[in-house]
Amino acid sequence: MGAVTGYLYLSALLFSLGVLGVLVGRNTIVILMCVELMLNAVNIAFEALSVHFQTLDGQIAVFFVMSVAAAEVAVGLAIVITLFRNYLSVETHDAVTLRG
Amino acid sequence: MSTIDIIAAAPLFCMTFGILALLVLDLFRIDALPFPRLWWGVGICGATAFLFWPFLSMNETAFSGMMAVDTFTFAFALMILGGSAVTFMLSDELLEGQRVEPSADLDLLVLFSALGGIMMVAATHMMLLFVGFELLSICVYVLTGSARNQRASSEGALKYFILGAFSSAFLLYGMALVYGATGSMYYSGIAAHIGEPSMMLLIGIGLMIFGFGFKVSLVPFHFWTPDVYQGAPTSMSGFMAVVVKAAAFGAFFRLMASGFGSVSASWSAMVAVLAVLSMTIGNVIALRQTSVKRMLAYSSIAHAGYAMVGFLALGEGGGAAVVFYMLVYSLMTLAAFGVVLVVSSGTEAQYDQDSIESLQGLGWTHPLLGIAMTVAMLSLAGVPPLGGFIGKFYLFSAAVRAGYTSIAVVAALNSVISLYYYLRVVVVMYFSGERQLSWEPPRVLVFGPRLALILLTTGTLYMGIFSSRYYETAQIAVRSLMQL
Amino acid sequence: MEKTLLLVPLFPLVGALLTYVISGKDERHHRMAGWIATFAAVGSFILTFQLWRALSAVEGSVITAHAWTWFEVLPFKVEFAFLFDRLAAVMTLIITGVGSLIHLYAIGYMSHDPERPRFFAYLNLFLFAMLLLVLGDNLLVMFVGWEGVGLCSYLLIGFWHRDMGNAVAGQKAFVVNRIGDAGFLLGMFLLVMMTGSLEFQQLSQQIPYVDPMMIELAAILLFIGAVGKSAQIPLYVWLPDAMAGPTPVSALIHAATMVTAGVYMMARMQVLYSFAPAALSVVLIVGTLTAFVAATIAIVQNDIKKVLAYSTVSQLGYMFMAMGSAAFSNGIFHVVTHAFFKACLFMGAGSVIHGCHHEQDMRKFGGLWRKMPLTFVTYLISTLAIAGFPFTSGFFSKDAILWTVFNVAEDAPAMNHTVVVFGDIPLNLFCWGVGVLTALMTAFYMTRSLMMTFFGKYRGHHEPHESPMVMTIPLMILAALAAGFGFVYGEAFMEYLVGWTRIDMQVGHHALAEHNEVYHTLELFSMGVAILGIVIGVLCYSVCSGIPKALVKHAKGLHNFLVNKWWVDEFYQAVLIRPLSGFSTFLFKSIDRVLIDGILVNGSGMFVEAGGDVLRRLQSGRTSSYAFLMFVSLFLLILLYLVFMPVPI
Amino acid sequence: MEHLFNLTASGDVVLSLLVFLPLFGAITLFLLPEDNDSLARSVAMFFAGAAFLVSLTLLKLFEVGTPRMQFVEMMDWIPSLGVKYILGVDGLSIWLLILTTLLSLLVIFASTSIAQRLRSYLGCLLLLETGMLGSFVALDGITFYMFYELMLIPMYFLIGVWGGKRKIYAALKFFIYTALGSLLMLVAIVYLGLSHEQQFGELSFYLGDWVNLRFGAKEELLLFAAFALAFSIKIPLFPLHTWLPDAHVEAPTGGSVILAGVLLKLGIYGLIRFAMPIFPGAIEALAPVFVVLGVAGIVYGALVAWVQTDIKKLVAYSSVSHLGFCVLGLAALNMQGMQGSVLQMINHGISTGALFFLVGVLYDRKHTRLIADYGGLAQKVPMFAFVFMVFTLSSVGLPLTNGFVGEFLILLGGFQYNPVAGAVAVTGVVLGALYMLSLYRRVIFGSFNEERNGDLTDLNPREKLVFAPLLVLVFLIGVYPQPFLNRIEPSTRAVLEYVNQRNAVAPSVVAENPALRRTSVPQGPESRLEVVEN
Repeated sequence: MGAVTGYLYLSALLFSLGVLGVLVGRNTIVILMCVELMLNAVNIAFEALSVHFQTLDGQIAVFFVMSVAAAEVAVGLAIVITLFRNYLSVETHDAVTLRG
Repeated sequence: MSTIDIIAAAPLFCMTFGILALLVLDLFRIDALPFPRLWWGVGICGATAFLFWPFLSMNETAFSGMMAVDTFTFAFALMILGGSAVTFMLSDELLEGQRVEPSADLDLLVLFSALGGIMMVAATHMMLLFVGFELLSICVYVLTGSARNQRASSEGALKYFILGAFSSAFLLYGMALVYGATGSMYYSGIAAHIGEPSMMLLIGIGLMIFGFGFKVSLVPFHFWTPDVYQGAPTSMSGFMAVVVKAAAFGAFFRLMASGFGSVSASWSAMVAVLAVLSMTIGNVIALRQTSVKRMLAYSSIAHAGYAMVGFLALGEGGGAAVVFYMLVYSLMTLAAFGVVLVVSSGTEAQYDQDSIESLQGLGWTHPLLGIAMTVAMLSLAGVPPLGGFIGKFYLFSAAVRAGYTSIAVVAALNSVISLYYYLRVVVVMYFSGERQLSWEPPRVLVFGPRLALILLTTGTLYMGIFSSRYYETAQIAVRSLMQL
Repeated sequence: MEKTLLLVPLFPLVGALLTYVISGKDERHHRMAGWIATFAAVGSFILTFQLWRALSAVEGSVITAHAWTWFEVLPFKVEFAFLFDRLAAVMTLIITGVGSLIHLYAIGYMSHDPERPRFFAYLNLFLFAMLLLVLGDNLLVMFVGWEGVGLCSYLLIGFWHRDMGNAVAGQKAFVVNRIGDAGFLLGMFLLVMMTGSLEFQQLSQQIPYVDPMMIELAAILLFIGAVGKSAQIPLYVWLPDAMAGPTPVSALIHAATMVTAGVYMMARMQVLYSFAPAALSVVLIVGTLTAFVAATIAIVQNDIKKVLAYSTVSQLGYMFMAMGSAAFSNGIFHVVTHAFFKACLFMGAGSVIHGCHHEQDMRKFGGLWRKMPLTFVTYLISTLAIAGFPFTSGFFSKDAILWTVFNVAEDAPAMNHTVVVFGDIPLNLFCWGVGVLTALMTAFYMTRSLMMTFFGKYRGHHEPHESPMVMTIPLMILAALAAGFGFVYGEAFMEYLVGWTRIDMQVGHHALAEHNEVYHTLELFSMGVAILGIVIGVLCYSVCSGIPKALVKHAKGLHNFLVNKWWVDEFYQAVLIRPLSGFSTFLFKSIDRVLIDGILVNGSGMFVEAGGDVLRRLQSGRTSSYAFLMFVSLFLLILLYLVFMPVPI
Repeated sequence: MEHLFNLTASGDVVLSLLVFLPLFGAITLFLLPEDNDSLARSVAMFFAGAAFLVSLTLLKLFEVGTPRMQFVEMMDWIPSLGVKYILGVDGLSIWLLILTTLLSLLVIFASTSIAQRLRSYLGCLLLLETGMLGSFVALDGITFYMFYELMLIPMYFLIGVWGGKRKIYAALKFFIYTALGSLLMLVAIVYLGLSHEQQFGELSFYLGDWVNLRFGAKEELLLFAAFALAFSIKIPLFPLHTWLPDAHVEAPTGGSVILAGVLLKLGIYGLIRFAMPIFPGAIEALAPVFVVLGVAGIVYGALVAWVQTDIKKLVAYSSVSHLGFCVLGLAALNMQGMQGSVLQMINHGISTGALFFLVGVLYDRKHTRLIADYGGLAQKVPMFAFVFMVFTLSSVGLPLTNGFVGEFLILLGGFQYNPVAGAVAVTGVVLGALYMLSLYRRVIFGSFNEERNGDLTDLNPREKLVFAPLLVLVFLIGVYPQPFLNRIEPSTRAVLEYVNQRNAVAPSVVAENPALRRTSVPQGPESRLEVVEN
């Protein structure tokens, strides 16, 4: 595989960092950013693989991912706002009325 | 654009234009129009479904192999559209009771997510799958939070959103790994290049299973389900439990069967574990619930587990069983959510007034609601001669044929556990006498919910007795899938 | 003749139905009930008489009638068929004859009872069942009658059901009988298994070829049935309690007919028993013990009916002694004579009770011979008969039994190997000795009852009166038979029966021919015993009335022991009923409710629910913990999967 | 046996008519106005009566002396899975059909005591009737299962809606207990269908095809266990009986009558119809277990019944004892036992059904079922006492009542199978007398409490009409059971001979060499009798 392996490891590292951020983060905004990090880590993998396979699929995928990520963030922020209106907080630990 | 592309595009365009038309009409205050706005949604679903009809007897791909035009797509598209239409009917005049401001936005979101679902199901390319997946998900996040001033609704939306984004990132990473292992994003390409399964491929498959497992709420990826179902407005919970799940199952099955079918030996053990965990844990926790919606959420987890049994027997039996099971599951689950919706809305009640006690005496005060709920509960429990039983029968057959008799036994034992909480609903409705409620459910049902409940209930019964034709269609659908 | 035979049991059945239908009607109809029932009984008697004539006309003939095939599960088949031979003829004549008299008597006895149609219906139903029992062509039809008489006995004992005590007594009778019936059933099963049939004809042909051990077992099992029905040790406890029923019932069922069914059954199955020497020894021992034990209890009873009841048990013991000695015809002879004198005694007692306004305690009687002369005379005659006073019928039958017991070892060599030896005394001699002792006691306690009832001063409160003619006429007829039957017909009767029996060991007669002298000595001896008993009785309860009192005083323990009937009821209560009831409660409360239902059924439900409660904890509501759990699960799943399914990287 | 199941459709639809008449009745009732009780009852009576007449016609047309299925109907139902709609009736089921239609009719006729929601009550009964009738005539595994489970729902409602104080507990327990068994049976049914595909290349759930299946020993035992568990719970076989007392006590009179009269029979029926011919090896291997449990049930049920204080509970436990007899007869695997077992099912339906009716009569008037609350009733209600006596005796198994013949044959069969088992079972006869008579005594005899029960009234004409046919049957079967046995016999004989024939040849050998199957000689416990007789 050669050169591509390094990029894949980088992608895996970034992805893991993103996961870690989601797992430890309390602030929804931070979590959102970590999710973005995860998506972008995947983008690196797509890029690298696309180059490796000499096909365009990976490149195109990145565009889709980026646009989807943007939509996701937009909706996510809206949801955070409604949460804030109801709970006066953006910490996930405060919204725990539904459980059991 | 070839003919096939036109056929494939027609329903999607129909839907998109319908949505756009609705958007435009909303600007001109369509409340003044002769039909209630919700019926427009039903109309769009109907028209789209009509345009899907050619798919029934076709088995091809459109858009350079990115989208399947086959019976499988047809079957799931119809389920999705039907589910959406019923969601519209059930919401008729009942939205306000759920503290949702009726607006065209909601209808649009429902239709968009249906569109996303259809794309997922039809996709034979991972990127199309991803786009459909996200279209569906993002719309549903919003729908969950549509009761904006309700804490539960926004909390549910938040949980769903965070966990959903988290899991779809895994799905995406899985796609990347699969792409890396096979060099293709087409299902057919993946199947062609899969060869000996490598570590990369397997991890990729595992991550994709995680992504889909989240969407269809398999244990241990189910944690969002009860909270979100309970938090969302009831009509949206029903929509999620049925349309989202059906779409996810359809896409999941297509991917596993036509993409990873040839290495099924390497992932079936994982699926078996998930199936057993889902049904057992779903049922066991459902036993202790007092909120009907939450109970139905756990029950939907358990049913996802049952349906997963079909994945173990990928051949005709299993696939057809999954398709058929999703069909009856949709019917009975929508009926159950429909009754809860009618009972808990249209009143000055609390937002989440859906404790089991709220159904007390319902069978006698509202016979239609009582019968609909009873049929739904018994069918969910798998009691003949209702659809749920036949669905389980097909699933068990598939499992036994594939040599998973022990899993069929586990499923049977789980059905016994599930009987307890399903029957408890019947107990409350019929056996506990009538109680003077602090609030009155609507005396006269409006047309939409009434029609929906009647359709769903007769459908459940009908599927129990005359299932054969539908099962055969499902068989054809799956056969086409395997040849792809 | 076949149709006549079918009609014999039909008469009382129709009578029963008719009288039962009447029971709902008014008083005028009620009066008819007794007569209808009596008519049915008499009609049956007349038909039987005709049949008997026809039977006697041809030597060695039998009359059979086939009603219908009851049920068949091939190759096993049961016919509802009747058989009328000499043995059946004797029994049927007794049943319908004595039965008719008792019916007649009951018209008077029950004249004040508002529910008498029901009474007569039961009484007729009893006749029907009893006739089925003796006329049945196979063991199963016999069993129908066997259970049927049990039912009627139950119904009649509890006839005055307002008093729970009576109902309890009826139930006790039924249940105890059922214990015997269970043995009877098992005996039948064994026979079916061995021979494939229950028909008497078939059985007698097959039995010689069957494994002797099985024969012994079947014989014992059937005997258990007889023990229940004929109130032998250890199942005799129901009979004394059965005296709770109206007195005609005691006379008909618990003296003359039903209780002798066991004896009849053994006579009917004599082929079986003649191949079962060990079983016969058991019968002999049981009969002897019963005769003795019951007699000891009878001595201290004060209730006139209880005295008679224990005396019945004791006399039944004699019959079984005969059966145990394989002297089947002797046993039947005693059945017949016993039917006469015991029915007469019971009805006499009933007459006294009736005359004294339902008082039964002999201590409240006395001097009644003046007030009730007819009753007195008949009672006296019957007492003499049962005591074995020379030349009364009881003397002949009892003497014949004792003689056969005395001779059994010699006359039935087949039985030698089973004869148990007590020290140096062979079993049969021991039994004979006990039998003689019992005869002495019998004479004594019967005289005691006679003396306490009819002599001395009247100790009651009500003014006694003689009973009406419907009651005294049967008494007189029976008394006459009790007195004269043995002397007039004894020889002829025995020959008649012996002619019937094919494998009868003919013990008595065989011995009679060879040991004439011994026989006469023994005859004299038993005469002496009887007279001795009577004399002691007379003395104790007239001149030397201090003796019984002194005895009671000095042997208080023994007296208590006897008054309480050897503590047998209490023994059963403590050893059987109470533990069983405790065990049942234990089964219900501990096994059923707690173990099966509580722990296994509801417990597993609770286990699942507890599991639900535990798993719910995972659903904490915290988004980050959800994400964490999902991730860890995914990690674990993939890890497990890679460990268990190693793939090339 | 195989040839018995080579069915051809008779062209009659009489069985379908019989099965679905009550269902039409239920639907018609549903369309009626809710509060018109007398109309509802007339409609229900009409449909139940029509079903009864159809069943009588069936009996009249029924050909005696052949073990073949009659009035066969055959249709594809789910062709893709080989599920067919096959109905047929033979000697095993014909009397059970009559019993079902008769008891249903009587229960509906006696429904006057139902104060609330009569229409729904009658609807449930009719639905239940369809389920029961369907179960007795279905010959396809899935069809059978459908009807078998269909019975649960209306029964669940009967107990839950019109039941007593602990009705919810009892209803849930009834449903879940029985469903536990039947769901496992469903897996076994599916397994059988697929085994047929494996062995013969075609999916089939038809019983007649299933008898051709051959399994390994362990496989057969497991499959049999699934069937046996379902049916044993239904019977109910000790120690799986604890749902029964609760269900009986809480159910309304009609529910109890149907439950005891018909539903429990399905356990025994299922064992004979399905388990025996499909798993002859397993049933023979496990017969000792069934004998032991049957005998244990006889004694246990009787002892526990004896210490009950509630009349209904007592009768319920007596059912455990009586059904123990049926199991014993069946497991004895000889003709006497089998015949007795099938006859005893009918007998138990009549006598126990009637006993529950009688308890209902008391309960309607005094609203208590405690024995201690009664006593001395003979003085006040003589007709009731008489009827009670007859059915008590029938339950006790007195000769010339229906109870005797069945019990005798069963005990005879059991004794032949194993004398010790027979001997222990015979104690049931004694204990039966003990508990039934002590019940009768405590309720009917003794002193009458005028203050408490002074307002009791004797049977009214409607109740007399209910008891009349049952009384007639008690004596008819008791005195002349031959017409009943005649019709049952060919079928039981065919099953038994088939089982013996299959067991005479080792199963594995049979699977390899089908020709061997025909040459085997029937041999079994019942041939012992013939040998002795000759």
